Amino acid sequence: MNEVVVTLISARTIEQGIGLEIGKTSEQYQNSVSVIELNPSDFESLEISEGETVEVESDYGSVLVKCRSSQDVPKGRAFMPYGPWANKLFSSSTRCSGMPQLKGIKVRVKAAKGLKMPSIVELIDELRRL
Amino acid sequence: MADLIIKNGYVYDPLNGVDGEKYEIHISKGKIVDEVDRRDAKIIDASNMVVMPGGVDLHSHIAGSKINIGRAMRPEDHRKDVMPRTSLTRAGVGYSCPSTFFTGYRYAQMGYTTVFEPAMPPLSARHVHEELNDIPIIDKGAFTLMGNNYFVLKYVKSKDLNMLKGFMAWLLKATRGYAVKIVNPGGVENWKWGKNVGGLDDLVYNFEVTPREIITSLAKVNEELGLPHTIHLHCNNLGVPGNWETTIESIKSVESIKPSEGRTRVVHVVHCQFNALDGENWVKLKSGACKIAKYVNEHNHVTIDLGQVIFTDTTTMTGDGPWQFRLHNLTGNKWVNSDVEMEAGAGVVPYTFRKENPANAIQWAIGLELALMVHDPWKISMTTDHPNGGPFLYYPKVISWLMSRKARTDTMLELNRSCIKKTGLAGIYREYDFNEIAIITRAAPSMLLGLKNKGHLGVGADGDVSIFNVNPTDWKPSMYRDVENAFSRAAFTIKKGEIVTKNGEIAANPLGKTFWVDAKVSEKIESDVLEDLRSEFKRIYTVSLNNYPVQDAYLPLSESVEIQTGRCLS
Amino acid sequence: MEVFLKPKVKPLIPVEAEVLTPDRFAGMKLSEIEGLPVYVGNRVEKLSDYFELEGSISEKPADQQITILGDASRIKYIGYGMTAGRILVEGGAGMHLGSHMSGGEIVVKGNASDWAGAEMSGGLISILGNTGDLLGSAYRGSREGMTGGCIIVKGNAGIESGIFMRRGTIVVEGEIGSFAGAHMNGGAIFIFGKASRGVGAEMRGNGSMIVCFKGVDSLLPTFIYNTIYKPNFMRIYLKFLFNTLKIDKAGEYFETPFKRYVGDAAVGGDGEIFIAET
Amino acid sequence: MEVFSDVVCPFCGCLCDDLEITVENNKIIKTKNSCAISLSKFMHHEDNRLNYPTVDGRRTDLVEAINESAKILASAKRPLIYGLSSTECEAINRSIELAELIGGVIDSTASVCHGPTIITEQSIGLIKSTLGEIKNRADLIIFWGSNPTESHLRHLTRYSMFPTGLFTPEGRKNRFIVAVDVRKTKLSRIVDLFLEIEPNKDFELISALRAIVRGVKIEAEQVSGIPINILKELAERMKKARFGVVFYGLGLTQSEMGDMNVNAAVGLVSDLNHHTKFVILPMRGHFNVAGANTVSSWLSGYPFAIDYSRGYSRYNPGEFTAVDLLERKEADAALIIASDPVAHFPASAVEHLTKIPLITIDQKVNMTTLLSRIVIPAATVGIEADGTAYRMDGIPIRLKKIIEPSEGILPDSEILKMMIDKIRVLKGGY
Repeated sequence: MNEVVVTLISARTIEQGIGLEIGKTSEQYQNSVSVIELNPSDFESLEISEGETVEVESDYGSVLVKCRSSQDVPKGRAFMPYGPWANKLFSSSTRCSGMPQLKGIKVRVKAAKGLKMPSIVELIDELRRL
Repeated sequence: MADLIIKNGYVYDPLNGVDGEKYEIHISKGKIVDEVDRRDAKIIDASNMVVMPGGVDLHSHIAGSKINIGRAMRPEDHRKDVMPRTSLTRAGVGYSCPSTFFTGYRYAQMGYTTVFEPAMPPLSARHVHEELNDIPIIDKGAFTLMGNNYFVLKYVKSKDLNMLKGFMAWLLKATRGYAVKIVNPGGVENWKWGKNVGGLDDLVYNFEVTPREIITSLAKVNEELGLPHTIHLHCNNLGVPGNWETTIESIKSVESIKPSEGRTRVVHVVHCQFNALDGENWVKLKSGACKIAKYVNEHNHVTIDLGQVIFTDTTTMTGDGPWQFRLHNLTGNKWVNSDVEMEAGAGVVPYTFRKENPANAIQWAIGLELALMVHDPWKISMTTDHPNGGPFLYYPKVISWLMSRKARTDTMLELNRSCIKKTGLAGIYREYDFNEIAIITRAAPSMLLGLKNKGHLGVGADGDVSIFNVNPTDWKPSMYRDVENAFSRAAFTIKKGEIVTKNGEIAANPLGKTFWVDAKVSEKIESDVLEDLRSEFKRIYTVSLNNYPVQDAYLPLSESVEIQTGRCLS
Repeated sequence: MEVFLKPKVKPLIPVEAEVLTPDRFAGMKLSEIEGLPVYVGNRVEKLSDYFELEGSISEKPADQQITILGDASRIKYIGYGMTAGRILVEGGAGMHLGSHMSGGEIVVKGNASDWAGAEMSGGLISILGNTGDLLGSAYRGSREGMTGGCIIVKGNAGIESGIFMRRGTIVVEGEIGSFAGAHMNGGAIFIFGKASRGVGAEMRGNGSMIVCFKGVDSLLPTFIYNTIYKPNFMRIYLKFLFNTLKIDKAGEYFETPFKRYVGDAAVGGDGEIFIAET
Repeated sequence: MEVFSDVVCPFCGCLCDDLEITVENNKIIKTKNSCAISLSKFMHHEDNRLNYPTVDGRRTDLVEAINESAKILASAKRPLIYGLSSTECEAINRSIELAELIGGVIDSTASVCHGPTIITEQSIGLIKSTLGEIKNRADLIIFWGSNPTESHLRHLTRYSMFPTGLFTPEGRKNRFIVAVDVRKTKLSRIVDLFLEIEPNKDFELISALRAIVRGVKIEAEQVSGIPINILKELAERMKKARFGVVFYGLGLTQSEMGDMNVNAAVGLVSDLNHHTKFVILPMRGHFNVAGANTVSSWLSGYPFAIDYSRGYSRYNPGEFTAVDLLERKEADAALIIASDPVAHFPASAVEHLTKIPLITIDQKVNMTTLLSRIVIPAATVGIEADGTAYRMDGIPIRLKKIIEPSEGILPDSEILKMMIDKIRVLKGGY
């Protein structure tokens, strides 16, 4: 199966800001943050179409999100808005600073055709089962 | 609250001419009264003790953005002194940048009941007041920074003293400030381009005014307005060897200004030690104290406070941005700079005064020399410019140095002898008595601030009293450690008729009030100023004019001094 | 004389036990030591709630050994501020091991957590396993990190080891995390494993030296290459490590040439980084 | 219908105070001068609200919710209080009093945004100014790892790129603007110089700049993906600026070794003051995250990461920060105020939150409220409650109350006060 290894950056976006002010359980919020953006060349190598689900995996966890291609993202890098989806990929280690590293971690992205992205309610249920 | 009688103590109340007499102090409803009903009164036996009005500190950085930067940037400082919470008191940490509750408790433990924060940037006045509200027990107030304010510079440039007057009145009210503070006039504005001024006649960029013009204009209007305190001046060239000349020149510049009714003074020079340096550079540094003292002795329009140096690790913080940059470069210590748009700046740099550092030793001597060489203690207020010269916790030590030549000598013996020779301290035999201590820590600062009900124990004064466990009749200067101990932990501190500390322990935790000045100007001036503010504010500020003044919510307990100004400028 | 502490439980909330020093124990009765306070969350509990104690107590700290028979990885401040004597931890040790110590010796057979030897001024800490971050460092805000003494780590060390170091010696036989010796202003760090990114960052000088025997992940561009040579003092240092501190690996480098870099130029520093040329 | 002017926006650290909000029948019907996110905040503040307190998912009244919370917090051995940055200062003040009272650990969201900035301020300092100084004077502006076009939407127009000021009469034309980032952004398209650098390589790049500013010759041909000659030009430009500023964001603080990145940036700016005027400002996110650090500093001495377990405050990021406390599974109860750590913490820190009694005070349903044992609804600060907030540059501004909250919904500060009073009773007045 096709897979790319990229450096993931997470950050704020306007859509995420607008969405969270409507509410964390709103469609707008969920849509705004459950996405990964890749450089078109990396995107193409996955052989998927715009908005299709991919599995993103780091050393600390994995998550299913939809995938888009973006000219703004350099090759070998990826972008995700802050939120519960991205946070499944980060380590809680802060190296004695209090701050976990939320930018610049290595992740593997692979196509996950047919798999469904979890909703916020499903993410919560998953946590409840812990 | 029960009435209070303090009996058998030796009372020092210089404003009322009481010098160690044994008589009773009666307090009812928070005020000193002639006599209360003995049957219902709580009686404090102050036998063999000193009774004084509650201490008044007119210059101590206790609240606002600067001290808070100091707190935030110096976690290592707080480890030295901690106060766990009790059922009565909140937790706190010291040392040079103490937390707010800690500040209130420690001042009260030393018998202080009134303290003024001397540098409030108008734009962050709300911050100052929020912190003042979290300083328990003591009464307090804050001085508004004006010496580098855009509107001040503009009106000084246009020589429109009416507008200046209106603006000063407006700004004091908008910030709920108590006095006009000037820090390195012009120099802080120039610092916003990375520069400074070197003397009274340097030009301020873009405004074409000089520090001299700023000082004299503000002083003149200050007196015209009849503000309770004179201008509170941090001179140019602070910390620069040879700066005594600038200091005297600054004081001279306001010599001819007519003081407000009932007083002779028109300027208070703050932490004078830092501005009394003689010599061409740090290596050739010597004391300029005698020159300053000579001038102060010969003139009645100036008062000073000490800015006494303590040998310890402390944190320097001033509104003088360029000086703090200089200090950062001298020491290599960490440096926070914080410029405030249109009006002020600030810098914070940790600093350790060391006995083995020749310059520090000379600075230490200068503070004491000033106090001892100025003949009239009414011209002196005791400060360490907390925390610049050292934390206020060391006031008892300063008292012991002033009261005991032996205390001074014991410290001098630990210093480099050649340094002491660059000062006149070793040749000074004067020793303060309890009355003079009461003057420089209570009566004088309170008088200089125009606080009618503070600093004395006459009928009608606030019921703020401190009682120290030292017997003045058999105390000798050689026993300086006793006096240091006594003033470190007051036997009793009484605030507004309530016992707030007993044997150095906190006994009650009331909230003190905040003083501010409500100076009225004519409606015409007021509306002219407002119109000018409206036309300029949006272009140059990032906060709207309506959101700028401090709202009443920030002064839950306050006392405004209302001033009607009769005199007009011609 | 030796006193043995056998851990009773593995605490969920870390136990702050700065009482675990020969200084505190010396001259006390065993029953008194059992009653010494430890801080667990917001409660004050007794040392005996967490350890079974037996053994003998000396009059002077210098004659006292404290041996913890097991894992103490949730016990903080072991050896805090100690001036003399010896502590042996058979298992791991929690945060702040030997912080502010000025004398004596601590040996940890397992791993030690973060801030081991922080702001220490004297004595010897040997950690046979790995250690966490900020080894021999300054606490946040302080610019006086380690001011004396010696720390030896047989395993790996974490990030910002020796930050704001002023004097003393740190030896790491394994790998070391990024920004080792940042803000260093005196002292020496020997790294026998691979050094990571940022080694010596903002190093000021004052004789400070970092020696990397297995190369550096990426040396900062602000360390300026100077020369390659076999410094005499390095030989003396290595002999000291080999003979006195029993660092066997030091023996492999007696004849090795070193590349010398000076920096950190970003702060106008004249500290030295030596990288073994093997 | 009533129009409120000079309303302060309680969303981001810009704390814009020129909004006009139109209210009719206690409902907001229009906003003026709002950015897109601010608009969303004001117009949707009633969406997805928590309407009543719950205990174990069961609807209850405020008193019971407070009593239950008090029981949990008063008996906890290692309680954690977290959040604070999206409420006003009185509530922050109360939170710290509460932490003191229960001997807990208290931390704000600052630890996961500009904690590294604070750590740097403590190690080498910070050279800052208020935003008006930038508007009035700056002729060189560098955005480093920060992107106001997504996070601080009016920053460019009010404070940095476009406004005219006292000594910047031509606004944008008086300024040279640089952006440094690891990807292209809306900002990167409107600046004069964009440097696209390698992720996690900020420190090296800034160090090189510092060395160049000092006149040291760097041997490398490129650093962090940027050719050395471009760095030389930038260094020259910085030295020659009349008034320069670096605005930096989470691109520095949340990358690998954020504290060292900020350290380098502040060091660079400090050095530049030997040549000209230069300042550096963190782009603080939440509207009162600066307030959380400010209030906490004056009460406890420390800006974040505080432990009151010994009755007085102690400080140690990494030890007393929320993520670390949860990662080490230390906390045995948590009170979350105006924050959503379940959505914003890495997964393994979140895991422990699901295992301990969790109490949340918030306005809206969020991931944390959905997992909390006790949920207490609160009024929206800056809309339904007033109070102080500190702008990203430390300027305190008073937030306005423009409409009444629903009946029975109290501001955070009052809820916290009730909790404190109850816990005092439970502790026998101590």
